[in-house]
Amino acid sequence: MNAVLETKHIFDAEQAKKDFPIFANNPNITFLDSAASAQKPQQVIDAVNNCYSNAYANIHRGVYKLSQDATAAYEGSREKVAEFIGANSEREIVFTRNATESINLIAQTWGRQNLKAGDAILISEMEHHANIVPWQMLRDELGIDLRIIPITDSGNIDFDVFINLLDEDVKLLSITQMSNALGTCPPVFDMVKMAKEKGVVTLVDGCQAVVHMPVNVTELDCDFYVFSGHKLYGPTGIGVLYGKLEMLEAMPPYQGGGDMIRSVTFEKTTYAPPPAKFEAGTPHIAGAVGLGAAIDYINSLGLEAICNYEKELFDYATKALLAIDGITIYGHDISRDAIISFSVANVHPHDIGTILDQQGVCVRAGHHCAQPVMKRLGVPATTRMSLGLYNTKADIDHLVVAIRKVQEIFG
Amino acid sequence: MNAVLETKHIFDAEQAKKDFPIFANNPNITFLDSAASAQKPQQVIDAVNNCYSNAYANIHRGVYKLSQDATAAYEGSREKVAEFIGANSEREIVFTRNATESINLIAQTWGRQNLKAGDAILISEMEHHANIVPWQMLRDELGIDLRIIPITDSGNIDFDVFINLLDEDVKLLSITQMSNALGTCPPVFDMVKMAKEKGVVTLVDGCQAVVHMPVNVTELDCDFYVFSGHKLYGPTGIGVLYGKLEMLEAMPPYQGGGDMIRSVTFEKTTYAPPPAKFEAGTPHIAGAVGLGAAIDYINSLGLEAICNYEKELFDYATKALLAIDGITIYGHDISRDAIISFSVANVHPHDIGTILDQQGVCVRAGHHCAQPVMKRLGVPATTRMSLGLYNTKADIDHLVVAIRKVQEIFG
Amino acid sequence: MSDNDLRQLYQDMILEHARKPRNFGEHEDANRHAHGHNPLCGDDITVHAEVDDKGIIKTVKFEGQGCAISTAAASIMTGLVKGKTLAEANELFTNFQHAVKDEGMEQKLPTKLKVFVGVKDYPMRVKCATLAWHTLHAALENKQEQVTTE
Amino acid sequence: MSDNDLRQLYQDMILEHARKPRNFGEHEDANRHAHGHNPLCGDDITVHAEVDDKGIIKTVKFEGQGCAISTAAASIMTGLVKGKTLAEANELFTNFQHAVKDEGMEQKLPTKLKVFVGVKDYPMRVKCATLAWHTLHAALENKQEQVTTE
Ligand SMILES: Cc1ncc(COP(=O)(O)O)c(C=O)c1O
Ligand SMILES: Cc1ncc(COP(=O)(O)O)c(C=O)c1O
Repeated sequence: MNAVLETKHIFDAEQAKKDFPIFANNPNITFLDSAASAQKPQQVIDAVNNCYSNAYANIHRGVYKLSQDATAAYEGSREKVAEFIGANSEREIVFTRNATESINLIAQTWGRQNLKAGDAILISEMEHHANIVPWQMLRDELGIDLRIIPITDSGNIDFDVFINLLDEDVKLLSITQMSNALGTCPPVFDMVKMAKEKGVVTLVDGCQAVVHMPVNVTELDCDFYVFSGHKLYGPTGIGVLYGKLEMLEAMPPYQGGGDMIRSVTFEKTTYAPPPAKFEAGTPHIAGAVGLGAAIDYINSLGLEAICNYEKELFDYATKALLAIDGITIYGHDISRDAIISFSVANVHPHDIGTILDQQGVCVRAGHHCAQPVMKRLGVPATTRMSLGLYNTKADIDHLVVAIRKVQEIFG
Repeated sequence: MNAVLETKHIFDAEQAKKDFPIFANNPNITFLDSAASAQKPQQVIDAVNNCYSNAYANIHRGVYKLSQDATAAYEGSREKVAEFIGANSEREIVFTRNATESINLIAQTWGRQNLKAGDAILISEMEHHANIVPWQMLRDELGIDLRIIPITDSGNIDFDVFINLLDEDVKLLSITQMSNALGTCPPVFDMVKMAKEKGVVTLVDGCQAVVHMPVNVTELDCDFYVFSGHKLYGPTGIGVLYGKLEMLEAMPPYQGGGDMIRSVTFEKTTYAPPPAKFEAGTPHIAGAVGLGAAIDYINSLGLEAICNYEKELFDYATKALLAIDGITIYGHDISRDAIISFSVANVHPHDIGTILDQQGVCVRAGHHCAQPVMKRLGVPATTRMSLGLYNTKADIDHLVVAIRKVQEIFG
Repeated sequence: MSDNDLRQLYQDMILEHARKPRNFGEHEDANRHAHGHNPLCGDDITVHAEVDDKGIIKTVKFEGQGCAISTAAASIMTGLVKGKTLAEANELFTNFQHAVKDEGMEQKLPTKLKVFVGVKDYPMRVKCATLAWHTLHAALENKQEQVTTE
Repeated sequence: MSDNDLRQLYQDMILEHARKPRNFGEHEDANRHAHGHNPLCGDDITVHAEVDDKGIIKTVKFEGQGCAISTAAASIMTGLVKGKTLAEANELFTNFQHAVKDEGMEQKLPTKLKVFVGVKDYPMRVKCATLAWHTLHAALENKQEQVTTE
């Protein structure tokens, strides 16, 4: 996935940064927390704004033009998402609140329908809580087994153990494409391939990956793929669940209500086909429209160009941080990208976070919703910097200066 | 609830209408479909915009200032919602996607925890699909009974039958405070009171009511209250579940993931207290902030003043429609407000909807996600006009002229 | 908005067929049947067709309730497909579907179907115009499942 | 940002106590214990107190790991509450809580606690400054449940 790609666009981060009003409004801020949530370009903000100001109405059920225009905008975004991740059809795209909901939806529909006591689900030690807790809840309900692929010292999954764990009891492999805590990227292509050979259903958590590499779910051939709009420069409250059409068709509905039904009587209710079956109630219309605008924005800059640029910046940041005495970077697997988790000797990550903030540098300090990774590293928390397309070398330089100040204070 | 209230503000709809950019951008449109979703004032659009442009970051877990400001805005909205509906504490307010999700959440957490085969849930014949389908799904899973309070010819619930149905098997009463299909308002105060005397848990669907009357959940004394932000002039993708604190505390979590946990290991996960327990993953930050702005906006105009104005306009509309030959209004219970469902002799509602749209009048034609009400009325669909605070007598006059044109065409 | 624009969709022929639908009712000799439903507006239609052993459509009748567009579409359809082969009927259906969705596709249509091209501007109403045709298609293919136009 | 501002929160006294916490370790004579946890940053603390039968706090010690703010707060706390009655300790806690949350409430505080009022600007860090105090409070009340600062 990270092979050098032919760059059609020249990407200019300084220029792109001007599209993000947050930086004009906070000129002294260096934002290095995009893995938690990305900032929004004016194009996305305008799309949301236009949705409410020009052609807003509830969708799907209105015969009048405002409603039909809003419906077209909402469904148009579904097509954009499908194209962006290489789905075969927009009917394979379900809009959710966020990746967390996408995973819960799969657990509660596909999971409860297909799993029984004795079956196993395989996840890794580097999953985000969103890809742990839903399966624990299902485990406790159904009496299934939750198996954990351990991570190596270099911060990627232990492939040999993975192969051993992938036996006939395993019914689902649910794995992240990029660790949000370490930035390492498990070999999902190979893992999905091996799982499918054994008839195992596969779910890929693309929250981080979809932002930093071209994704094609059809080539990847996973059954499910999930991500959140807010990390892809889109609005909050909108997430994506991709599912192969035959999977979505066979699944029972998730939430019940308006829009997901074909007909309702008190005796019997029949459900609409996917994706409507999984989108009960009035959806986040403006959120979907904004996500479509975010994808348009990325396409206009060229995803490959962005990725190449980010990779270069990532290497620059790695070198710059390693040049500071007393800094430890967690995970050194070559697959790493966009995210660096580190510690500064004798300073707690929370103190680092605060002192960096005082200097205008926004990083995350904590467990990054991946407590098992922290446990594996033997630390209560780490400091994490993560890149967005608007970051520049100046931001990294600022981070370095700010870290030196931390060391000076704690001297 | 509809008693004449002392009006502190003089409400000027013409003036208020100017706050809604959709009308400036579509000057020829008469929007009479607010029951499906309301238009948004500039104040709400600006709040969403500001959230993204000035102080955006993921919330709760960030130590840096941008994140803390975003957190404060998000949690501040929770306080505004709590105050708006008279909750005792903002901890009783859970943010969801919409009312549909709020009801599903209750069904899947409280419902699955507390109901068993033989128990009964009591709903009415005038419920929105959102308050039918989740209970049917639960019925089919648990083998419980779903009892229906019939509606009378005048379009309100049959109170005598309600009393009969409320026996010791009933564990939950889930009832709308205002029918979205007919505009009639069941006597929820009395119903909740009687239910509570029998130890029955109560859920009130306030989707329509919260827009058109002052609501105080503490006085109403229901256990749960739900509504959608988008009908209250707020953004899409944000809904509210109010639950009494002791109810929320006793309930198991809904979705699993980040933010709803206290600590995660693979063996055991402990959950955060409410409301965080029910808000897994990155929430719809801008949506909550926008809903807070919608509430500020309503408060600045004065909810009571708006309600009085709408009541007057509703009476005007009823008279104007009844003056047209061949029009039938469905439901004539005196509790009616804000919504009028009608038919025009010999013209199908869909044809009415289209011809009104051609004249710039937006109304809804269909089953309004209340197919059982349509069945009860013996019609496949109705035409529905519904009021928002920006509507004026001129809108009603426009509707009347447009309906006469329908009759002329179908002559 | 001028009367003219308003009449673009609700042309006299549509209104006339909606008021007095042709070939409406039961059909004793029919050997193909299908049931169609548009859940959004409640349109509900049953199509009965008599097809002889050479594959010629002898007669088509319909029952049910619907809006003016769907009723007129059904009524006009029953007249048009009479005497056609299955292949000819399907071609007509395909051309009609294109014409009510995309710009400039109406040349191939018989005059009687051209009156429906106004629905192009009303995506929700396209379903009304095509419900009878979808249902006829299902009847001719002997499909058992109910047709819906979601 | 000037060094001065930066030093507002991380004053020398805080840094000094964080580096060399006082009263750190086990406590054999303690008769009150509690465990506190801040799940957001992983701060984890156990407080041991020895309270005599007149209700006087003889000694307090603490164990665990945390950031500079929470460690310094625990260290300074153990010194301040020594010899105080339960009521006095609780009053100190209450005053401290107000002072780190609201503007202008620091007058009543002993100098040693005033160094923490800088956390007011960092709501997430208020939890760090008060974790030890919450845990002491629980120990004195003999609460069994683990304290958390969510
Ligand atoms: C009474 C009532 N309940 C529930 C709903 C469902 O609301 P939403 O689609 O926002 O979830 C509606 C909205 O149509 C409604 O009017
Ligand atoms: C790898 C990964 N999975 C899942 C999530 C959960 O995303 P959200 O909070 O948007 O549901 C995140 C975000 O933090 C993530 O990085």
